[in-house]
Amino acid sequence: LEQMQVRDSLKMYNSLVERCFKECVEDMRSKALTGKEEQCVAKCCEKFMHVTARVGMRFQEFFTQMEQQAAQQAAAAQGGK
Amino acid sequence: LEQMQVRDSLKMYNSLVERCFKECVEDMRSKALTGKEEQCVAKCCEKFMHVTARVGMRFQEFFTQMEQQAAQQAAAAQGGK
Amino acid sequence: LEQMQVRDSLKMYNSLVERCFKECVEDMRSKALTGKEEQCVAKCCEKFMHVTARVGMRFQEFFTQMEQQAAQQAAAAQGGK
Amino acid sequence: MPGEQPSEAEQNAVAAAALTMATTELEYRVSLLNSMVATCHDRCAARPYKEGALSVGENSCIDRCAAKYWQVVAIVGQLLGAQNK
Amino acid sequence: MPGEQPSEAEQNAVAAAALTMATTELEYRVSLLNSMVATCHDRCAARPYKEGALSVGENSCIDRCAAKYWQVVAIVGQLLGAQNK
Amino acid sequence: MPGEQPSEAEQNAVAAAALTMATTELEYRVSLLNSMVATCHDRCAARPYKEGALSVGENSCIDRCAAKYWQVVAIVGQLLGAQNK
Repeated sequence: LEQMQVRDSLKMYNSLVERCFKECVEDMRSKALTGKEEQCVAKCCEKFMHVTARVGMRFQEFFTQMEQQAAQQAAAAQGGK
Repeated sequence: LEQMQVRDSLKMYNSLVERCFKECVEDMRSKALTGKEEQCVAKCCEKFMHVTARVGMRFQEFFTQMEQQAAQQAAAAQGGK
Repeated sequence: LEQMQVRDSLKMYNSLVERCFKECVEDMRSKALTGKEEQCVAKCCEKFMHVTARVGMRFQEFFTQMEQQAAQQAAAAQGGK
Repeated sequence: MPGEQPSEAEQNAVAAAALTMATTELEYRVSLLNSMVATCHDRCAARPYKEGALSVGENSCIDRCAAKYWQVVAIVGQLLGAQNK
Repeated sequence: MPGEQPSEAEQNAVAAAALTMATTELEYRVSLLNSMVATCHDRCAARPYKEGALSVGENSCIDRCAAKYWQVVAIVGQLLGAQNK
Repeated sequence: MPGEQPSEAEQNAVAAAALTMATTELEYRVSLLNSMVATCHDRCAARPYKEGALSVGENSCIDRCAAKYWQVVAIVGQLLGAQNK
């Protein structure tokens, strides 16, 4: 299970690199990132982490709510017997 | 093996959700899907299941044919001995 | 581990097919690839293998260099004791 | 027979099956979360990236995006479920 | 030595290797089918989606898409095979 | 206690953990290589494909693409690492 977590975070790392490269690196005429590209990559990455945090929060809320509803329905079904 | 099937169908479920969201959900100014978006998602999903069925049929035919050819070639090779 | 290699190469095979289909196959009015499409697929595939070889070379260089640096730093740390 | 204890082997098999199911469920949630994050980032992060923090507009866009995503999950789930019966 | 029976351990190893190969082959087919479905849906499903069912035109588009997909599989397979030798 | 030998079970556990780590590391490198190849192919391979070989221009484009890719890997790694602390 811990192994799975490490794997997931490496996968996320890879996909974040790919995304920010694609969104930020524009020209292939130099071997080094331009200042603009570098800043774009940093902001892309930060922004993505913030989106992850926010979506994760909503995600958690949703599943918590769903489990509460399931528990209430189970309780109601028991009470109805 | 059964475990693999469950995993594949969950993966397919996820990718179908992502596809139909991307193709159908247009504006982010409301919290609820519009009627148009909702219909689009339903049709996108149905259409995709029909495409899956049709491609799956062709896929099955192809592999059956390939295996028959392999069997015939094996028989011919045996006969040639 | 060998199993992993087989799986990786089949995955690469699949993604190469998908890429070259998308880049080369243009019209769906015939059941057979046109000569132009066929040539495009062959070149797409060859080109991709060359890109893979070149990127792989740079990749190897990079990791070799990184490991050398790590070894030097370890040696320097030992020497500083 | 009621009241009889399951053997140790049976208990182990049940525990293994439960662990497998929990792992599959977890994988599913992780992959769902990842698609939601990627999709809502695509839709809501303002380009070109001016800063790393989220603006008020981006935050509410993400909340709506997540809400709509759940609705799509529900519709697709219903249709796939209907087909499987 | 001909006629000699393989030991039980050898038989188990052979069976395990066969299962592994079959699993890999199955995974390959599932992933090939998934790419075909996704690609042919992209190419052939008429947008905007007016109905869930496939029209005659969509159906024949899918058949041609699948036929062409197999040809690409064959060409790429040949070229990759040639390189590996 | 210094000088004491670890038991066989302990040695096996350490070996298994090392193998798991090595496998994960390898998977990570393979997937990183695959994204680099796909991204640099997208960026550098001239379309329409006129020949299978790489031109001089394509080769140097790939070298620069790989160099820039490593820099992005480093920046993202640093920012993710900083956040985890």
